Amino acid sequence: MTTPSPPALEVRNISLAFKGVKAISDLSFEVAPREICALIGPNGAGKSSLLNILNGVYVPNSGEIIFEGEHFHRMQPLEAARRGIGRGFQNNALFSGMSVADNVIAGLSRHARATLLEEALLLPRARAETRRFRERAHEVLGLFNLEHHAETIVATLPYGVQKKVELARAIVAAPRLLLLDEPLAGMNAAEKQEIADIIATLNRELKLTIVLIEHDIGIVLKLAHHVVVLDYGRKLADGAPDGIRDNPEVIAAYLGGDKVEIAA
Amino acid sequence: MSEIELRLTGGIGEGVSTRKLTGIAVAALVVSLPFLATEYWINAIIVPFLILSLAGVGLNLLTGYAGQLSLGAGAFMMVGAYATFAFQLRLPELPLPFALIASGIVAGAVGFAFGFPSTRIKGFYLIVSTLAAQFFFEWLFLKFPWFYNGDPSATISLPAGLWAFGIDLNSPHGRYYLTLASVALLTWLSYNLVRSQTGRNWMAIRDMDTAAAVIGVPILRAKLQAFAVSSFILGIAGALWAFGYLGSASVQSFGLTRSYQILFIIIIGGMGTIRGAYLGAAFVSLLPLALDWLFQQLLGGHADAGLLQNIQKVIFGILILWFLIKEPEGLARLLRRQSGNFNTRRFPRLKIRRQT
Amino acid sequence: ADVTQYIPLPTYRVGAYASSGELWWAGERDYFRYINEVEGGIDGVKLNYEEFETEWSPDRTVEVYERVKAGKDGSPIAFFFTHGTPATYALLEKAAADKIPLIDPAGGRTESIDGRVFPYAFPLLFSYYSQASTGINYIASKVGGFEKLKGLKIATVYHDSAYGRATQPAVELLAKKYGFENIQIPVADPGNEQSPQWRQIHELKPDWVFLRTWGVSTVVGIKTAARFGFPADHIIGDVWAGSESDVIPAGKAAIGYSALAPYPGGADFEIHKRLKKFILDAGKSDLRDQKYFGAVNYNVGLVNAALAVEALRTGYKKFGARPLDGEEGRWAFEHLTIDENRLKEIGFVGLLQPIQITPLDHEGGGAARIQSWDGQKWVLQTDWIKADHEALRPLIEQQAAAYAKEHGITPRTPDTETN
Amino acid sequence: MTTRSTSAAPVADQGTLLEVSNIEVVYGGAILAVADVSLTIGNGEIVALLGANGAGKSTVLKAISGLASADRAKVRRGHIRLGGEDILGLAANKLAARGIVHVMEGRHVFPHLTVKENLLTGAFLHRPSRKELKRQLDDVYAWFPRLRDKQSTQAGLTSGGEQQMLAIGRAFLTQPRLVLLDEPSMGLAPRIVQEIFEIIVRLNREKGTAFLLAEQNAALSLAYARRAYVLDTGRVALEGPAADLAARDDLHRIYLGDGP
Amino acid sequence: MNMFLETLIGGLLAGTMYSLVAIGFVLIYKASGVFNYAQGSMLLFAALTFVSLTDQGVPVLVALVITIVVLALMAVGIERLILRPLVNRGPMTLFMATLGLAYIVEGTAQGLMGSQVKALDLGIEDLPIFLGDIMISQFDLTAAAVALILVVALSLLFNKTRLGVALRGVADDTSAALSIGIDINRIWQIVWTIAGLVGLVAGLLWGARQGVQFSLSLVVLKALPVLIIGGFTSITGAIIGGLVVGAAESLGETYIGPFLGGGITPWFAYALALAFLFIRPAGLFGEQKIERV
Ligand SMILES: Nc1ncnc2c1ncn2[C@@H]1O[C@H](COP(=O)(O)OP(=O)(O)OP(=O)(O)O)[C@@H](O)[C@H]1O
Ligand SMILES: Nc1ncnc2c1ncn2[C@@H]1O[C@H](COP(=O)(O)OP(=O)(O)OP(=O)(O)O)[C@@H](O)[C@H]1O
Ligand SMILES: [Mg+2]
Ligand SMILES: [Mg+2]
Repeated sequence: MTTPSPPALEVRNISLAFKGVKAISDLSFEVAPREICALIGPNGAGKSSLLNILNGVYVPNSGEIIFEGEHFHRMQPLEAARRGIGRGFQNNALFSGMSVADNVIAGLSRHARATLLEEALLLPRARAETRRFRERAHEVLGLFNLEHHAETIVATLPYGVQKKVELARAIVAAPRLLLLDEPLAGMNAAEKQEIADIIATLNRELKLTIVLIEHDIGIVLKLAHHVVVLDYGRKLADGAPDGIRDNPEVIAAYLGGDKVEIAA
Repeated sequence: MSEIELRLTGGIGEGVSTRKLTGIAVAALVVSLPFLATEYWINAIIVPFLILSLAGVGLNLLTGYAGQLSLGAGAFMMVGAYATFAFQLRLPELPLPFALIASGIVAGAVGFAFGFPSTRIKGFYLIVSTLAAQFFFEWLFLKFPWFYNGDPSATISLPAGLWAFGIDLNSPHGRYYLTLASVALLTWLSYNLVRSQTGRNWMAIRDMDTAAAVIGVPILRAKLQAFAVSSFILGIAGALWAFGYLGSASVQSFGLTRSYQILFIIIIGGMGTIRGAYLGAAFVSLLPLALDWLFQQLLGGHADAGLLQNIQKVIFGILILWFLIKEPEGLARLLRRQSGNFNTRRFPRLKIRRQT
Repeated sequence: ADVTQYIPLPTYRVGAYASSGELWWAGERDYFRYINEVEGGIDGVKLNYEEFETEWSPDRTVEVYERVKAGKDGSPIAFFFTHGTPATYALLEKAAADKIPLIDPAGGRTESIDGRVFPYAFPLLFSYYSQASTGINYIASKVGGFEKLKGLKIATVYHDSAYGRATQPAVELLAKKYGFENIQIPVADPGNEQSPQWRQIHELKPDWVFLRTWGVSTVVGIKTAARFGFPADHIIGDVWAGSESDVIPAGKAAIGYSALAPYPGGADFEIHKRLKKFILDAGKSDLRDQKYFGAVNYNVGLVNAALAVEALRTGYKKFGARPLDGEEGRWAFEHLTIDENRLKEIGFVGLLQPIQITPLDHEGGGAARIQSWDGQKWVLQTDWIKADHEALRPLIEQQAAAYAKEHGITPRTPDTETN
Repeated sequence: MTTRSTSAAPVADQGTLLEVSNIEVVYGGAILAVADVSLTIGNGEIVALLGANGAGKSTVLKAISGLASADRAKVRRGHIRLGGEDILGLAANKLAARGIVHVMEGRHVFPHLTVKENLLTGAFLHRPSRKELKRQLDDVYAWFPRLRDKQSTQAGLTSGGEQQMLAIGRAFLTQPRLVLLDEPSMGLAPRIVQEIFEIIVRLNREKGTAFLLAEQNAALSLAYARRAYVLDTGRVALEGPAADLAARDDLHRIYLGDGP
Repeated sequence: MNMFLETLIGGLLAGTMYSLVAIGFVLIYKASGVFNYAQGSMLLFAALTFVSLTDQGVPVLVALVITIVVLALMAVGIERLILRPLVNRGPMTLFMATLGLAYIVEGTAQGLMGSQVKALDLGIEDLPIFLGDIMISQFDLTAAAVALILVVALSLLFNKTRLGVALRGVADDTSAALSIGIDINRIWQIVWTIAGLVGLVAGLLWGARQGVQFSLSLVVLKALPVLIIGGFTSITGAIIGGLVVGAAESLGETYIGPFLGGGITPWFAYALALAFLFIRPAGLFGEQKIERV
């Protein structure tokens, strides 16, 4: 699904090092609007770091990011959120002491307009906003069949459910670019399928551009329109899913040479 | 495709009407309290309890909700008290309620300023900022006579006593209602705030600030808001403590032990709950009295008084530990559990079924 | 049952000030017990005293006050010992409204000496201004007269608190009067590191140092002085820097250090003989360790208790031997007189100065002896040295008048009041 | 779907190593997570523990390893025996000394220690000599070369997969008799997952180490395990030889929701 | 200039007295992640035990041994009754628990041994010695030497021994430590005992300076800015922080104090610490908080 229109996101010559150790070296690739781009690669290849650069948690040593035509040398987390970049994390980064609904509503922060005083005094605008946010959150929770967990404190939920909550939080504010770090990890096959379906739906219906990291190659190949393979911070391969599985370099670095099928 | 079905065991939503009834009963009791309790109870127990609860609510916003550890509650209370004194002394036309609000704003501004380091410093290191506030204001309000109007003992007391719109509030009843009104109002505001988006922002920062930033929570603003609002409430609590309870105050009334006391209130009561502040305050105000009473009853005046005091102190320490061990989430949680409906039961859980 | 007079005692047996509190209340209780058990009470009225721990916190003292102000077991309270200047301040207006006298010997609010404005506050015995003045008078006697004060440098090293600063107006006044140079050096609480202060002393080379610290800041002050070579015998400690616990830990550095003693140390006074016989030897003392019998802080307790007992006695004479209420208590204190004769009768000669309190003068004494530390014990150097009341009185009246104005109080005119 | 069950036939000696009978586990005195679970692990056996999200797999492992108490959970009923001896209530570190090591879900490396120091903490248990220590470390580095590169990085800063390798390597260094592995494949690249399972099999063959694997990836763990238990809402719903279970597709349908 | 040097040197030396208190604190923080408010009370308790024994005529060495045994018992008790039941709880809870502990220790210490001030003479002559014109306190010099020895010994313990590595692991993640067989209980007992001993040393030196009594427990307030500047987790940081705070306080009181009316030491150190933290948010030597997403 390559379109002639300009890319939604372009990563240009990005390099990142920690205390002199290179995590990403001179990486460039493009993500077309409305495509699902999968980032795969061995552990420590720099995938999460790249997402962190894209929404401003890490500052690259060099290179630039072009998002919807605008150039950034560095992103600020808040700025990224404001521009519609949503994010799900590798280790669940939920607000563990809050309820599921509150977690999701927190994702709407940048749309909040009511002032502190209005909120404290329960003035109409604050009340309306609360109502709107709550409705929106329930809508999204509905998508994940999580309504009944709305008032549960997330820390007491099983890991798999937490993952879904996190996804819900990432999309509640209707982002234009969604960055997902291993959204399917720790789930069983059925759940993986369910989430994959949701991701596909989001991509299709909401016309969301998605960059995701995932190790379950079976699902990745079904879900993604475009795969970028990283190894030691370098781009190993970049292209349509079909070619990836048989790419010898990818097999050597990532998939493993054995014929054993890992995924169901 | 797949359908996810939820199975809920254990009732939620029972007893709403009983809760409403209890609420009304409590409200009635609270309003008519002065006519039921002795003057001693009002002056020496209920009024300070209410003020400590308010201070607990204030600190809870910052520490319990926004996760910013503060050992400077006393400092912000102090600012509130001294500001009220200054307003009443130098702007006598300003009615007391407005003076209180203005002092709260002054305290809030000070909290805002001392909150700035929180944008860089986290965790236990942050106590340096609030401790700096604590010691700085103790020094400031003692050093410069302007703050205490040159009084030789460096204490402050309201020149005209407590008056609001021509009503004399100096009697125990007057002070009770003044305190009650302020405390109830501010608690209500706090309650609204923590359930608003701002409150959610605070909790998000508390639970994981990097993630919060990434999903669009304005970290900087929310933290500073937490400092300001918390100090606003603490400031008013301080003013009430000075003039509604003690009658006059000096920096000692708001020393480090006060800060610890308030922190203690929210931890024992329950971090991140408004109710917890009240329960914690009740605990710290009543326990020493109860122990005192118990010892008087058990031993009369016959044992070595110094030893008894030390034993009391040990018992107090043991009780603190016992509570912490028994219920990490504080009295608020403990009580909820005792009141049934929370016993061994399964949490709502998922079951996945596949349609045939 | 006995007729009893209820006496609540806010105490501090634990916390930062416990070391003085423990002895203090031992003395106070021992004396009350002596009155009750040996003398059968005051004119037959037994004293019912009860302790309340406050850790010296004014807030908790206020709480105690609220708890006890209505009295107990049918006895009202005739007065309330605050046992702490901050507590006195916190209660000043409440007590005036409740008509309960606040008693705070050798502390309290200095201008409340003026009983016309402060009918219910009694900074008995030795106010802060008197403390300053007595110290200066002693220095004058050491240097050979008031004229010699001119040009001297007198430094006050003070605990940076309301207590520490309370003497400043008086010293300033006296500096003007006698022409000495007034140097004020603050020590921040708790004062366990004072090198900068004493290095300053070392540089400024004052002739005398008036040490107005308390708690550890006294010990550390004396030690640091020695380290910087400032002679201990040119340091005069204030009342609250003059007990054994202030000098023993300082070791050799404290030898020669002297202090104002409205409550002299020692166990050789007549009253000690009586107490030894009837209380200590009978195993009824509140002291845990008898070696502290006659310690300064123990004697503080004795003297304070005696003041209360004598005031009650005065009151019973007028109102009859029955529990007094606050208003009667005020009358009693305002007419308390303890002359040499009476001192002899109660066994306090040398330990307590002669006292005469009037509605115009709620202090009533204003003198102290000087004692100095010889490494083992306090040795009394002088008889009672009086403060310069004439010089101080106008300052006090002026401040009292300002207070009256600020609080809208019309001063009483006690002369016309019928007793 | 091709599965390989050939490599998964380690010969277990007779004798039971671990026996869990009828345990009930409650969190914080209030939340019932495991209602009634019994299972056994033979000496040198690889056993899989399956179940949907929240079925109680992790909780069972924590109950066995003694780490439940660190999460304010309590085993309220039942017994756990190691080699016939009751070990319920023993502290986790004592159990580690007896050979039970638990690789927890969510990695749990020591973030401020370097990768190497993390490994050392595992090796200290048996107080090896300096030379022995080095040999053991080299073993781990041979399994996970990535860790050698990262030796002196603080573990908290390494990538998710690196942390997972570290946690597993550290656990193996305690020279366990029984390893409780909670979601070992999570977040690992397919090649590494394969390698880990190869290592498991090797350790099992060479040293007779027994394994209890809690895995979401049923196909994978059934391929390597000898027997398996399936948990459903805190109870054992099914048990049997891994191969049999793998063959039953109603298992997938009912309890795991696996695709056909 | 001499005045300046003297002030500076005096301050530096005095600062090592603060370090002594801070070290005990660092130990505990490093090994159990507990912000130990009770360090001051433990210091009081240790010194009071020792002095009460010698006051009773117990020979110094015997008193020392008994005190050490008492401290070890206390450490075992703390581990059993507080740390063990509170394992894996948040840092705030543990902090509050140490507040409770402080009450217990203070109450016990004073209840058993009375609250009278006890003199303590360590036999260190406190007459100044002169380096040219500059006056230096012998006492402070001794204290500085003691602090230095402690720092070296404890740094070796932490960085060079197996126990040290294990200890740091325990503070990071108790569950993980347990899972691989680290006996956290024993480790805590050892660490709290060592912290008690460090407290004893600090308590004796401070006690010799100001008498052994309740206010000894307040010296922690001096140690806090030291810790903050040095970092909660660094022994070396504790000593350097102490030097910085000591020097700054001394110079500040002498050269800045007079412009502000004096008595600025209580907050000056904190203000300084704040400035330091702006530059390095985890103190000069402290470990940065690790948070990866
Ligand atoms: N620390 C905890 N506090 C409270 N409840 C918990 C805690 N840990 C787990 N639970 C609850 O116990 C039940 C079992 O959880 P457990 O983690 O054992 O499941 P699991 O089978 O390992 O699931 P997953 O596949 O998601 O890891 C769940 O309902 C969960 O909500
Ligand atoms: N904050 C940091 N400080 C130091 N090193 C870091 C930091 N973040 C990442 N690294 C290093 O950069 C490399 C890339 O890490 P990253 O988390 O991006 O890997 P990844 O591709 O996401 O791996 P995985 O699939 O295991 O999650 C790793 O070797 C890691 O150790
Ligand atoms: Mg990653
Ligand atoms: Mg699990």
